[in-house]
Amino acid sequence: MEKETASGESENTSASAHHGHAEESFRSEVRQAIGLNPAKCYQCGKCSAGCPMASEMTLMPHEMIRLVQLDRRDRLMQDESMWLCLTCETCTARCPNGFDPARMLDGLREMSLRAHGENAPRRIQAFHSSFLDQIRSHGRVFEFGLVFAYKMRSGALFDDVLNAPGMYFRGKLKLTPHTIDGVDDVRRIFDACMAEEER
Amino acid sequence: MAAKTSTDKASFKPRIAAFVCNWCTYTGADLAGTSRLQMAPNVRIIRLPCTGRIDPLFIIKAFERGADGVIVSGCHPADCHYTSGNYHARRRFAVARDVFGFMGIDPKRITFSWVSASEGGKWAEVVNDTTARVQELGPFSAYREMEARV
Amino acid sequence: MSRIGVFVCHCGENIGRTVDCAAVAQACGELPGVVHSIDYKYMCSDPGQALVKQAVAEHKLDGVVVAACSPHMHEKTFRKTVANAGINRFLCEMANVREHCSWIHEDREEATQKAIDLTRFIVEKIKHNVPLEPIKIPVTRRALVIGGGIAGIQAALDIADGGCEVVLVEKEPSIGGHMSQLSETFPTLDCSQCILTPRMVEVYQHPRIKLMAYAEVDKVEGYIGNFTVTVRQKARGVNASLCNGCGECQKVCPNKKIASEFDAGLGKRPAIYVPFPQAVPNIPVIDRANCALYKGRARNAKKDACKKCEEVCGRKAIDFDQQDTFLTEKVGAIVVATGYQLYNIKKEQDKEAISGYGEYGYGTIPDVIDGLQFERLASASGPTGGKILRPSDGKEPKTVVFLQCIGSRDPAKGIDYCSKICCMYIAKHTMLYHHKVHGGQAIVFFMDIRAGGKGYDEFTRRAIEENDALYVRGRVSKMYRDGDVIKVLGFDTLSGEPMHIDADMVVLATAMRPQPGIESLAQKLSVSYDRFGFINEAHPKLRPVETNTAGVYVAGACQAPRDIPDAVAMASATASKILGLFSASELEREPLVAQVDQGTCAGCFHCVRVCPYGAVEHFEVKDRKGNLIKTVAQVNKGVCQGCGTCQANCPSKSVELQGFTDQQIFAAINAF
Amino acid sequence: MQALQELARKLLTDKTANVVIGWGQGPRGPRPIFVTQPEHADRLIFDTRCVHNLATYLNPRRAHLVPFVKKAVVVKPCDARAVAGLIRETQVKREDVVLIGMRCGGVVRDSDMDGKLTEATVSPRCMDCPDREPKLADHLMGEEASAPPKGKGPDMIAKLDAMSPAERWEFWQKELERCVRCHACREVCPMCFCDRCIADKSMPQWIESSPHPRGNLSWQMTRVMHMAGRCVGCGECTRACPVDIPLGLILRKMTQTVEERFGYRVSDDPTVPAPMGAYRLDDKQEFIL
Amino acid sequence: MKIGYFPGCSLDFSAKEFDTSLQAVATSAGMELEEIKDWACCGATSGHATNHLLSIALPARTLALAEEQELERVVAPCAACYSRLATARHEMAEDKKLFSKVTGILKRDFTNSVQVMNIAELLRDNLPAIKEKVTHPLKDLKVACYYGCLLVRPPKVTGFDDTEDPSSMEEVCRAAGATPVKWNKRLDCCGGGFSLSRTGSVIRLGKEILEDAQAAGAQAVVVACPMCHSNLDLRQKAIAEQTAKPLEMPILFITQLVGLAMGISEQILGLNRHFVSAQPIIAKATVKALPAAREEA
Repeated sequence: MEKETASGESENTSASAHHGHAEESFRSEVRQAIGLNPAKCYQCGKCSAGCPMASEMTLMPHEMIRLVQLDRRDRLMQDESMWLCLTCETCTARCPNGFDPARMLDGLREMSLRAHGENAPRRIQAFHSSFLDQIRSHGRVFEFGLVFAYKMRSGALFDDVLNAPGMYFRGKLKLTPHTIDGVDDVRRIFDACMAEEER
Repeated sequence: MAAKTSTDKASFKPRIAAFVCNWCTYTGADLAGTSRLQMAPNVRIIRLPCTGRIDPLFIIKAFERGADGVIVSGCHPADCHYTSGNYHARRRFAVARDVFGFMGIDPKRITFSWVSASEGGKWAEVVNDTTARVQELGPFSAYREMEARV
Repeated sequence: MSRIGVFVCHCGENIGRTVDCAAVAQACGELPGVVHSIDYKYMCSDPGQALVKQAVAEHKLDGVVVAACSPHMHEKTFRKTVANAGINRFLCEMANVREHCSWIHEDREEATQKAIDLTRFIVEKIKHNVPLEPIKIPVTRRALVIGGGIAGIQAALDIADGGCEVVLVEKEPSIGGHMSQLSETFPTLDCSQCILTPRMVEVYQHPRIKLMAYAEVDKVEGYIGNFTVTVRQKARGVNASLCNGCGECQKVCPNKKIASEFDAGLGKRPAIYVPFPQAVPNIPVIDRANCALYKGRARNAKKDACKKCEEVCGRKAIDFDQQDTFLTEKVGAIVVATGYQLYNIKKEQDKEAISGYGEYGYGTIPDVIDGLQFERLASASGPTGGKILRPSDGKEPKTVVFLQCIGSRDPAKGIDYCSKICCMYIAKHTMLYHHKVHGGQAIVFFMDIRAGGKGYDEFTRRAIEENDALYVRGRVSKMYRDGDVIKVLGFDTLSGEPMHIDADMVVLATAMRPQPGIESLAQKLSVSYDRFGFINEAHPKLRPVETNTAGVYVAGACQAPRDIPDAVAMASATASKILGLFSASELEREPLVAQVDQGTCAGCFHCVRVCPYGAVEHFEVKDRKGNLIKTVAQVNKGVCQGCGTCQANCPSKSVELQGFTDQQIFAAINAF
Repeated sequence: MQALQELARKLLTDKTANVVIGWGQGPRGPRPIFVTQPEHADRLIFDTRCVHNLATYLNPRRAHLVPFVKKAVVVKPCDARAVAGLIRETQVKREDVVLIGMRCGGVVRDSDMDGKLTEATVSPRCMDCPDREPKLADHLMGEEASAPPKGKGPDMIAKLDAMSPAERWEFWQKELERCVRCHACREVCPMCFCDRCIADKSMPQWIESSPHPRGNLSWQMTRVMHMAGRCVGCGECTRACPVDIPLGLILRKMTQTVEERFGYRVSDDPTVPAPMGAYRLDDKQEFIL
Repeated sequence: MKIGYFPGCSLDFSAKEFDTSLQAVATSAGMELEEIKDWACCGATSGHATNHLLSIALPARTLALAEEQELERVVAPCAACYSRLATARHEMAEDKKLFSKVTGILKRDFTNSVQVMNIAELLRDNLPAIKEKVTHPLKDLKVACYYGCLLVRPPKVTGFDDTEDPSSMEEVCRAAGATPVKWNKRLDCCGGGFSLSRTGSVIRLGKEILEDAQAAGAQAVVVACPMCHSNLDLRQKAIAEQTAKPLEMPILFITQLVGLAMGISEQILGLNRHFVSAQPIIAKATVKALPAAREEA
């Protein structure tokens, strides 16, 4: 069984070539970028046991950390599971060994974006981009604009249409954006952070 | 005091005396050896049973005898082989450090550290850091210049 | 001292590769006082040692400096060599040019210079060495054992059988410890009480064992071979010499609703009680916190509320006015065998660093029990007569979930270590459960199965293969009560499947922790303990049952989590150490102790304040007529361990630590 | 003053004390006197010029006073702190001394000055002194005293602290090169009671005995270390120094360190344990790697 | 003492009723809230899911603004905003390098000295003042206090209450006269930021939570987060499609519940803005017509 998986996956050869070169391995890259030691995870699975999204993930939280430990970058980065994290922090709160799985997944998503990874589900990525665009252009999130932009990006044009009139009626959607005075300040922060992360 | 040129500084080889306890730091230094951790060759260890035995006079005498820096090191709190020698030493050195500093001995020339028997790596760091720091400060020529003053 | 020999060792290539040993020997040969200086390939080899011996004789050496490895490695060797050559072994010292020089430097010139310096320091130091003779101390051939669990029982029996007297102090009313609570024992599944009770009786009847149950160590003074221990005998409220253990008092006691400690809270006992029928000694105690008479007296009630036990006692053994008494015992060695308690998952903890399990309800969910409670359920002498019935409603649980590593291997809760015995006893529990509850399913959540030990792995495999225990690899994230069941949210990391189980009962394998109060006992004994409170052994490998205070030994779970075979082995080891110690009427100690110059001592007694061992005493100097001249410090050589803290604190330098005198250190620094 | 004399007379008459150590008029202001006869009790005086710390005469090193056994001493608050120190270090038995405490609002710098207390004349030792009367006393006399005038001049400790180590070194070298190693600082100190001072020890000789800057520096550093947590702040060493080395400065610095780190202020209660020779598990150790 | 107020984007509009009810309750109980001028979005999940530095820098700007207004404490009613602000504060306090990087980006004098509070913490800390103003105790009203994730997790960032066994919301509800029920899902996640992008997950999680609350006998669920609110309220219709019968579980902001007990009008509290009607609660709470004076609150 083990043998089957080993021969079945092409990246294994390249990945195992990394073993023994801790300086340039994926796990050391992750450690460098995120500031967490992946070896700290002793694979008890408590994170996966408590994860509200585990039933929808193809890779469980502890498995994602395991793949980091094994330097299986490709296998991990091709999978969408990391994008299903709700950042509810249950894993981190309960981790017996003081690891921070939630932060690790945050960092992995960031690494995936930087590498222009394709693993993010379109809708989730669309949502994040739309959300950040809102902040960038107004300093705050303008919800109607967010929903509109998100729908354009995600292609989920007809979801939730039924709720829109209800929201509008209850005064829950505003049609015009408010832009803060310090929006330039915010944009500068955006640019600086993007530039810093690129380095 | 004579201004030192950069070549002076580079050719200057600090001489550093280390007063260490037998049980933790001396053994930690042994471990650094068995682990072949390379470190600066400037430190000379003098072994005492415990930091509790280390008298501030030792530090004064080492400087008098031409040391450019001094390391004092022993067991971490709660790990003292003799249960409390290091706690007494800690108070003693806290006062000595202030008094010596007040009289003009740069506290940067004296390193106090806790290095356990398992911390060979930490010992190497203490040695290298202290050597680098003293190298930066230059020779402790003040004592030698005292002769000229009289 | 003026005739010093220097012996520079190459240690094969180890030193010679980076240090020019010949140059070191030559440089040292030029030092004043050095009459002989050579280098050799392997100084510690037989020919090397012969060279030293030969040189001592030939050159009439009165000091030998060996520049080689760490003194921790070969100081003993070379001191023995010079002793064989006829000079005092304290006239030999080592310069560490291997660990502290050749192994950590590459530059040959620098390393050689450093080796010369290090050797020169020692040459200068040794000029002030003096011959020292070992210290002889008389020995009281009698031992104190603290704790009457299986470790304490074993140690006491072994020492007593070896011909020496033993005082066994147990804080509970009976000896037996946690082992007496167990149902069966792994990996043989023999009945715990069946193997323990005979040993308890043996202790009771042994002519050389003085058993003090319901007693605690109050004070310890003295030193190896010569301890004086004060023991507090707690008041039982029952005159032990009159009581015949008939048990009538327990029957008439009106308050029978007190949670039984022996049954881990699952059973009840009266206010006057023996913990269990096989108790040794079989003498009841009155639980004053729960007895109506004492409660009334505490409220200053005019009349005693109840004296039923006194009325029924035919031997007139009940003594309500009995007070704690203090007894002094002289012993030569002490065994600490205070055992363990179990971690609990409650919100309130006795240590700040330790926290409970909120995700498992902080101990508020009914039918979540710990390992000792399961032992009582499974025990024929237990509250259910050996039937596995859950505490809340007495139903037989059809699904029991066992969780391993609760509070152990869990740094987030404050305990990092592996509790060691849980893997085994949980496997045993699943077997007992399988035998007793037909159709029941045991599910074990584990991280690793640690079954190192004779017959241990076979045992856990048997639980899995033949007793149908389902082992699930993973920790449980959350547990809560839902109606009649306990929802257990776990995950099997082997299959990647969530494991959401409706359990009828949950057993937590909670971590072993040292007994409460261990720190204060350790302080009385001057032994050190780790941050969890476990007693530190003198060396983790080579001196596992000694402590850093000479004459104090450690056995069983107060040193680290231990199972019964470990605890017994340690106990026998302490006994063997102690019998060895007691084999001579005097013992010898390294003479590296402090010595006071009474002529210059001003009697400020700073030394008394700093001495970690209480080794410095007041001494009255008198003239011939007996008039007091002055009071000065004096070091008790038996107690002094040679740390030298007194010397550093002595303003007039009137106390000297032998082997590290001011003269010696001064000379070494002066050579800088 | 009358009350003091009467008390002394009484103590000597009923043999409560065999000697009263106090101040009497000398050729250049008050000086220590030892009254052994009741009829001489009227020689005792007390005013702001009584600067000496008489506790030094309880010190067993003063062999000529040892035979008196029961001694009465007139003490200011700083003197009382020294007596407490001597009791704490078992040099004096409490029951052997009768302490006549004097309320004190400060003294002048030296006994040969006129006794007027001003900003210019007040002794530096009195500036930080919080005590207006000794608590360790069997008898208390004198008028309620107000706080001494604040002295003038820069805060030398702060000034030195602000310097670089090299500048501090220069400062002390300039001061210490005057030292003639007369050891007056030691002789006058009530807390220096060793039979054989470390400075006089020759095997080994940690501290060079000739007046050389090297030994001078070692001597002062060692002296201050020995005074850690013990110095009562009476300033006698500074007053006694024939070449005016500001010895009190180092001691004040050390006292500050001891107070900041160990929360200890030297006390005239002999039952308060001294800070050196004691420790707390959580003593600050920020300077230790 | 003045408390800084960071409403966050949701309270700015879609959860306006959280804002109005909080303002009304605060005024009534004598808490002085001062809005941080020109605050920007905290970055929310999208920030920290994609750019760590940004997820610290955006909240840091807000905290810096609060410092400029000389505020010592800031309350962020939205649990997500609270989490972002508190996390930023915590990480910068722990990691000096990060702190200096952020101050470099902000180009403001910033010492990271502002305390961050959430709404449950604020109300709990002001319980005596609130109790004093309760005029219409919500007797017999059984409520399920829903903490969700970010109020109490992760413990090293939040720390105002027990992570696994919190009690502050229950204490506040009890002060309002209501009876908190014991239930099991009060710490489970509602699906948070996936409201738009992964609605299916939100519905699944919401269903589990609401069913558990109902089984425990709750008549309403009390929340302290606009995202939780929208996921449980707005999505309830979709959830109901998967249940045997409609849940009809009113979802109240904790400030609305306290407001009701204080006799503040339902218009001000914005109870009409919910998808699932809170009328049964209001009726049960026997809150009658309210005096006009309250309207000004």
